[in-house]
Amino acid sequence: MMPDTILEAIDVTKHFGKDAGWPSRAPVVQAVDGVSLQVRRGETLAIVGESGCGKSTLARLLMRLLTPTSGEVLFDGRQISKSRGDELRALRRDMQFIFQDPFSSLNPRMTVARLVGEPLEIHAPDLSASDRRAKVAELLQQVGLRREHADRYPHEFSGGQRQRIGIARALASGPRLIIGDEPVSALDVSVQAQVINLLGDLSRDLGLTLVIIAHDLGVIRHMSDRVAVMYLGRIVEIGKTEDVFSDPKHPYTQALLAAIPSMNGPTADHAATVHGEMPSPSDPPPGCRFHTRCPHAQDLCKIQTPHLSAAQETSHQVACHFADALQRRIPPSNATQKSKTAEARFALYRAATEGGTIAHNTQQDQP
Amino acid sequence: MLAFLLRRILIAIPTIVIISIMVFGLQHLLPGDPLLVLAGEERDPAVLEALREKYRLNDPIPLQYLAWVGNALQGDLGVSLRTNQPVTELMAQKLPVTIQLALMSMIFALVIGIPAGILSAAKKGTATDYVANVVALSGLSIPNFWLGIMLILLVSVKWQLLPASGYVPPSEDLWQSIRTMLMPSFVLGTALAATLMRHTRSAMIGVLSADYVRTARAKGLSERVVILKHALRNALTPIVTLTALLFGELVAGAVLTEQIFTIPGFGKLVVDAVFNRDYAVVQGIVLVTAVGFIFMNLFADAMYFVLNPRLRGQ
Amino acid sequence: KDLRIALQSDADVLDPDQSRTFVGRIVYASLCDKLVDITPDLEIIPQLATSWSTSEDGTAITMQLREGVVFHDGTPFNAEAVAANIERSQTMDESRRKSELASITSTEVTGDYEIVLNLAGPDATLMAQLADRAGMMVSPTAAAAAGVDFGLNPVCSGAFSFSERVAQDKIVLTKFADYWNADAIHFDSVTFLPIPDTTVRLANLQASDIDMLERLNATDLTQANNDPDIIVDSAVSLGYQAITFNINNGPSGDNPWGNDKRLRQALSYSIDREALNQVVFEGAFAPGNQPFPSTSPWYNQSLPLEARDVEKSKALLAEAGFADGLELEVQVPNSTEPLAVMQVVQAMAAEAGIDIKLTSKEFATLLADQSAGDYTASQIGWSGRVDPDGNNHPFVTTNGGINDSKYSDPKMDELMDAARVAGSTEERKALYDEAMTILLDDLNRVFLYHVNWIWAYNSNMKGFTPYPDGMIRLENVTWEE
Amino acid sequence: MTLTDLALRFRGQPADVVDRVSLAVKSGEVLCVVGESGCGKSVTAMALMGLLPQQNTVISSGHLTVGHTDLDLTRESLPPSARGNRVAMIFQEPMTSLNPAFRIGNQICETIIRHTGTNSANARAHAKEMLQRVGIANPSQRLREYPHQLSGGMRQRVMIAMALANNPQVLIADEPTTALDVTIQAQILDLIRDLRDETGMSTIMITHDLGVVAEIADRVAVMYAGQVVEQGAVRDVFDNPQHPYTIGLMSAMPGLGLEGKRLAIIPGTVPTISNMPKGCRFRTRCAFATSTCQERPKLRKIAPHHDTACHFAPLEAHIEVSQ
Amino acid sequence: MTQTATNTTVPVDPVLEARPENRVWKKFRSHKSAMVGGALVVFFILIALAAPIIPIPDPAATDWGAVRKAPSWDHWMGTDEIGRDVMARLIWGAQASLAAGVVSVGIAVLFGVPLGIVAGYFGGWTDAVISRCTEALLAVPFLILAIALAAFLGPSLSNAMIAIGISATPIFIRLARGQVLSIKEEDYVESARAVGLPTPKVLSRYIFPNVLPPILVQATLTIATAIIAEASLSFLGLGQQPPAPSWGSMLNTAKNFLNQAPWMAMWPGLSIFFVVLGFNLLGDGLRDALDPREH
Ligand SMILES: Nc1ncnc2c1ncn2[C@@H]1O[C@H](COP(=O)(O)OP(=O)(O)OP(=O)(O)O)[C@@H](O)[C@H]1O
Ligand SMILES: Nc1ncnc2c1ncn2[C@@H]1O[C@H](COP(=O)(O)OP(=O)(O)OP(=O)(O)O)[C@@H](O)[C@H]1O
Ligand SMILES: [Mg+2]
Ligand SMILES: [Mg+2]
Repeated sequence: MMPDTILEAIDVTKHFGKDAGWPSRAPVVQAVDGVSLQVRRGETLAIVGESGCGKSTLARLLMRLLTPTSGEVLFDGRQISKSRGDELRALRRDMQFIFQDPFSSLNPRMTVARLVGEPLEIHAPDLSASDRRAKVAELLQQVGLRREHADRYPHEFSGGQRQRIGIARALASGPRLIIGDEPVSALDVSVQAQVINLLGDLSRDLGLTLVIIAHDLGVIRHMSDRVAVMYLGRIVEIGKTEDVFSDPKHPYTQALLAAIPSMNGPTADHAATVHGEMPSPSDPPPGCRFHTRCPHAQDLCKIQTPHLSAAQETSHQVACHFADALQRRIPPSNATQKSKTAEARFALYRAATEGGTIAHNTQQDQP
Repeated sequence: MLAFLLRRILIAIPTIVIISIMVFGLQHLLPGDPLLVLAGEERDPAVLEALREKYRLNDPIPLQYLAWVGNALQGDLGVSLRTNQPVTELMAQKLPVTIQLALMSMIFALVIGIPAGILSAAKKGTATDYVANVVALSGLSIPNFWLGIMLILLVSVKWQLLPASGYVPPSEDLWQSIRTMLMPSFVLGTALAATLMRHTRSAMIGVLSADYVRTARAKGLSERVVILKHALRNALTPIVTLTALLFGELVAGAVLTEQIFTIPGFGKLVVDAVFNRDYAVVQGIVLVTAVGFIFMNLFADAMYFVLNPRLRGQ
Repeated sequence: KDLRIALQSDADVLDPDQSRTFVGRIVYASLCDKLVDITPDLEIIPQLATSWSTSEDGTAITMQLREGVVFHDGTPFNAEAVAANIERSQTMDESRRKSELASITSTEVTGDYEIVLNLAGPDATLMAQLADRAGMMVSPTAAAAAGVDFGLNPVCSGAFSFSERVAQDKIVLTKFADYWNADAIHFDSVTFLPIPDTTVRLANLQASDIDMLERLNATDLTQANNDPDIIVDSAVSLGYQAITFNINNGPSGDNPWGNDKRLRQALSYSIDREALNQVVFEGAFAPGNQPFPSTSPWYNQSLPLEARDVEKSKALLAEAGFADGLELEVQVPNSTEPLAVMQVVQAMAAEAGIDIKLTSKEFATLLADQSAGDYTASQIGWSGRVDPDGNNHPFVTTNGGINDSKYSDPKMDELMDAARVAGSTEERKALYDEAMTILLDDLNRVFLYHVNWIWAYNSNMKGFTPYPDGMIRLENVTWEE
Repeated sequence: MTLTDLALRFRGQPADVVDRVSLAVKSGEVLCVVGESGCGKSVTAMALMGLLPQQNTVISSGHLTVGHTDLDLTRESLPPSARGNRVAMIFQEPMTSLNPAFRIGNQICETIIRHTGTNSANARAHAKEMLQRVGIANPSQRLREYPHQLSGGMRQRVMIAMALANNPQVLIADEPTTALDVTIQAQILDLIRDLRDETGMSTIMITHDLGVVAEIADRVAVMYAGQVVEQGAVRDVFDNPQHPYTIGLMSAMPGLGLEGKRLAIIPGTVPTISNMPKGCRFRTRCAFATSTCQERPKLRKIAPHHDTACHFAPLEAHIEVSQ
Repeated sequence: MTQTATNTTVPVDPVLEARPENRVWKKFRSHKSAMVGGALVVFFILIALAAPIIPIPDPAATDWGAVRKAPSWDHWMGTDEIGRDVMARLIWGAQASLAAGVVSVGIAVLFGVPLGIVAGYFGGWTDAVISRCTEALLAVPFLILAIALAAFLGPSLSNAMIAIGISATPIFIRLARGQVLSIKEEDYVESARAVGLPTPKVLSRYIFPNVLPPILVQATLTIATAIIAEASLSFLGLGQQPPAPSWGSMLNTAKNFLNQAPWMAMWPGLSIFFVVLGFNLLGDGLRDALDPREH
């Protein structure tokens, strides 16, 4: 294990519905199937994939909110997949979770002060009530809310503000690692930007490790240091964000990137997008799980499961039998071509929103 | 679906066992010695002893229970202490009555409840909706026994329109049979109609705001088709399920109404049996109605499956 | 014409030997003939027995039986049948008639239509017993075949034969063509319908859904009388309603009310029975202070109903050491009439300083508690027997079967036993008169009133005779449209 | 199709949810409407279709022209005979927009029979053809299936087939791909594009993804809080965004705005309907706002195919920012 | 003209919506029928509470001279079968009837909700046992169960309350269990676990308060049912003991005098009707007001 690894998953598997038993015939859902990955201290790792591919399940396994069917999760080198009691409490202090839906993840009947104060109450029981209040106020300020907000209820806030409350709550216990399950997907672009900035600031200022789940590739590219691509319960590619985006090796990653609508007008290369849809995780295809949609699938893919292998340098791994043999596609250029005018406007806008002094030109004031 | 039903039946078995224990235990906890009532005014001790022996009331209760269960499994629920009639026979006599009453009440309930529910959902927030709701709630709020008495007073005594009570089997005189059942089934039906109306209404309101109803409108279908085809078909599932459950309740739930209209159904039988400490009858009826209720539940679940294409395939 | 009669409740098993309900007896009146019958004045008259004589020592009764009588199944009625019947009543495990016929030691068939009943000793009450269920003759063949289940399909020799029963719904009897007295019967069938609610019963009569009802509510009398299509008839019953005290029945009997008769007398004085009757029954019933109504030949006229005397009541309480009054818990069946009665009594007694607490119980529980001695006082009645013995002996003798008071007085035992064997009516009357003096002093039962049987029927029905036993006898009753 | 000056509010609300919105789409053209959640996109679309609940909607002005039909929306709405016929609509949620109780075939045939009066055999044949056209394999079997047996992408295709069954002149698509994965989204966008090329229908597509706009639109209208703040040919708007809101929206998109670790943001949140600012509704969040903005800016031409509703457009000409 | 605007980090939305309590109240208030229902209930509660201080005759005082007298100036609602003032009895009877409703539902809630929460949250065997028993109880018709229990316990008002309470318990077990099953899947409950909150606190802070609103609604509706049930039991003589009045026992007596004294049945009948209607309307209003979907 590399010394700077804070969280590691070794061959983690989660199958739902195993224990239902006869005569129920609910199929077993292979939500996560043999996933291994390492999260390094201080980095931001993104997990990306289509809906239902097991991202949330993986995140919950890493958090020990779910018990894996098999495999192990190690936090700071300690086995956590079976921990309970005090051990689990300690773990909860070091590792926190941010939920996707800011509307449903806050108890509607608790004030912000209680919501944010709760982790303190558990993890710092010695704190006096007034100290706790002070700490809550501090946390609120940290996420861009005001201390007066402490006495309000979640529904009194907008989506972005609620997500901030969720973040403040996650920060309260002073964790070293935060896992976010689509922390910005439910937010509008303008608000999403606020939260992304906040998460970025926090990870930088507090030295937090972040595991972010998202399906918006733009967001991921912006936020993360490394990215793992999941398909049907397995990781198919993992590597530095830049490497994955500029040189996707797995046909699925390539398809995913090709499918992002381009800001430069209609995508020329429609053929690159895959056809059909992800098979059901309760009945996954044998062999390489992507072979049903893969344009390059060969007979081997239907039989043998490819494993993550180091491709070139260790930091970029891919699970494809033919990753090297594949004709390297020119990765879709995601660099958006922007007009000069637009660039200028953006600069002006950013300057204005970031505290610049604005002078209105009086002569032309009347339109 | 078969697997599902099988599972439900398996789950029902412990429930039925619990019911049988409960029914048996409760019955034996009841104060009052049935034999004192049975022995006649003179309460001859010799008679008491003979009867006690005959009905095995001297055995320990668990033994009595086992004997009862053993016989029950063979379809023998014992004989009424009061009339010596076999309980199964008694119930066979009452069942058609009860079912006729339940059916007629259900018809009242359905004919009133569902259209009213649809109407008030379609006109949500209007005076129609408001009135329908208050009327429905009134139906729920009037005690059945009071309404029954008032109806007898008015319809039978004052206007002499319908017979005040009694029961005529349909095989004997269909028209008279319906006439005698009219008031009691109306009394029972109003409360059910209220329940049905309110469930129909809320199911319809839920369904009317569903995306697929919007789709149906976007297709240019007329409001009538939208409501009666697209919305109602989906609202129907909970309604049918509810109807099955209500029917199950009706079979044994008409206690006071049967009492007042002197309808010889299950409800009357069981209340009289409780008061007369007619053990075998109480046990038999409660067991049978409870099992019936469980099967109505099962039936409701099955209906749910049948009506739900989403589940049907499984 | 099918005669439809509404009963207050459903009859129990239709086997005269097993049956115990009052309404059951009403059904038998049409279904099963008895050896003897009574007149409205309680005289014993022939029915299936045409005549009878008692031996000098009173230990044998010889009966001549009616000839040409057949049971509904065609079995001929004869002395053998009577013997079989008596044996059945005495020996069947489930028989409720054992004690009623206890005095018969054996029977002798002395001819086709003559039978001798041998008795253990003189029994003045026996003939009256034979005028009721104990004297009902069932078909011996049918009884032997059906055993305990005879009641499911009873076969007797009465005016009507059993055709159908739906529990709690109806009992249908059809005219028996071979009935010995068929000419007196004018209905093709009788249907008995249990309709427990009195209001509904009357409503049914008014709506002509039924032709006759028994036990009309006293408070409905005015209404029924005002209806030109309805005729009301009544007869004072043989029974009584009383408050029974626990004198010595288990530990609960050891309380002031059980120990001191003055308290019981005080209660009796505090009650205005006339007012009670007026308030609860609109004056339709008969106030009472003895086990028989004042109209009965057995009534002790020298002990008339005394007027209410609150002062005396208070004085008695004070004498007993309860000048400030005391509490009395009375259990009462949870139905309307007893509750109303007891609430009125409660209000009356309160004026004398007696604080009555009512505990209403379901009848089954009340009875069990009463017989177990788990009570202080209990409001309960007795439907009454033709013979005065039935209203007294079991209640007041030390070993009386239903002496729930556990009242015991040697003198009383002696008087009661003597009255059983006494030869003449006058002799018996004297014994009972004496017993009454003791009874009304000890007051293990405080008598309140006597029910009036009230029948209401369609005015088309003619020739109905009210009997104090509350039965409906259909001989010579006709229907005229 | 042309919509002019649509203004509507819901009963009991103090301000118009849709405030004088005008949209126009020529035949064969794709118009995209973008804007944040709650800005009135769907309400506008529903108003076009005449699908808003009548009891609690007050339309105070608005005029709709579809082909040769003129409608005064304050008094009338699109008649049912035109819905699903000349104007068709598809919705965001393919999972719930099909009636779970009826077979696919039934649901498609229903709209065909409703508007063409043909017999069911013909309708079935036509339905099959439509399914083929939207790229569903094995159409005759699919017709017999229930919605739950289809995947999301497949259902959205069925919705499209249903919408296109009667050759509408205008297709209104309310976020047709938001609920779908990117790979499926790409397939659906392809499909819409192909169908538009084939049939020449006009399309109004509602979305909040600027990527989708760039991918498919000819023209774009940017809405904010019930008002159209900018509208024009897609390249014009993207290359030369005029309204501060458009600029903010674009620069807040990761990878679109200025490079750098921090994204530009639009401060604050959308005002709720109960405290809608007067004049320019964006002024509470606009860094450049002055008292001038209390007056409502008109949508005015900036370039031949480009309108904006900002007093200060073009920004450079009016405003200087110094650090 | 030059104007300066500086923007610090993140401006805050100044607008505050009402607090949930206020909003619930507001929504409730706008619900006309619920207000009518609430008013009815409050009216009857006030009357019941004020019974000792209202100048009415003793409800047990009999008057032989005024038996079953029609409503008059002396007796506004007439007198009953032994000359007691019907109005006085009605007012005192309100205590019994309301108490029967409230207490029995209280019993049902007290037993049902914890059992339901435990069954729903822990699942497994606990759930299986509780659920089977609940089903068994549910399968026995409500009134029959109540009658049997009341007969077992002996007729009295408090026993009737217990009997009704026990009979109504399974409804609450079921409701609470179902509610917990859905609530425990909510993100905020998972968030509590993620934060490391111990199970008892999760139950008391997260599950219980969120189970409560539907329970509250069900409780008001069940109070309505319980009042009728008490009346039914009293009607069968298993409820309030004489001479203390309850509406049900008044009706039980009155049914024998329908022809001669219809007022005896009319007033308690109407009272039951109105108070039950009140609770039903109230429950309905609460349901709407507490329904998070419409927020
Ligand atoms: N508790 C559960 N029981 C049974 N199946 C489950 C459960 N949780 C998740 N699944 C199934 O596991 C699979 C993976 O789910 P998961 O939520 O991890 O996907 P996801 O990648 O997070 O998807 P999304 O992007 O939609 O959030 C899905 O098919 C889902 O239906
Ligand atoms: N029937 C209605 N009654 C009252 N308000 C409504 C109704 N329908 C929509 N609204 C409100 O109107 C506003 C505009 O809603 P609309 O659905 O048009 O937004 P949208 O732009 O489509 O957002 P999204 O991107 O989330 O779909 C919202 O504030 C919404 O709450
Ligand atoms: Mg997820
Ligand atoms: Mg929308």
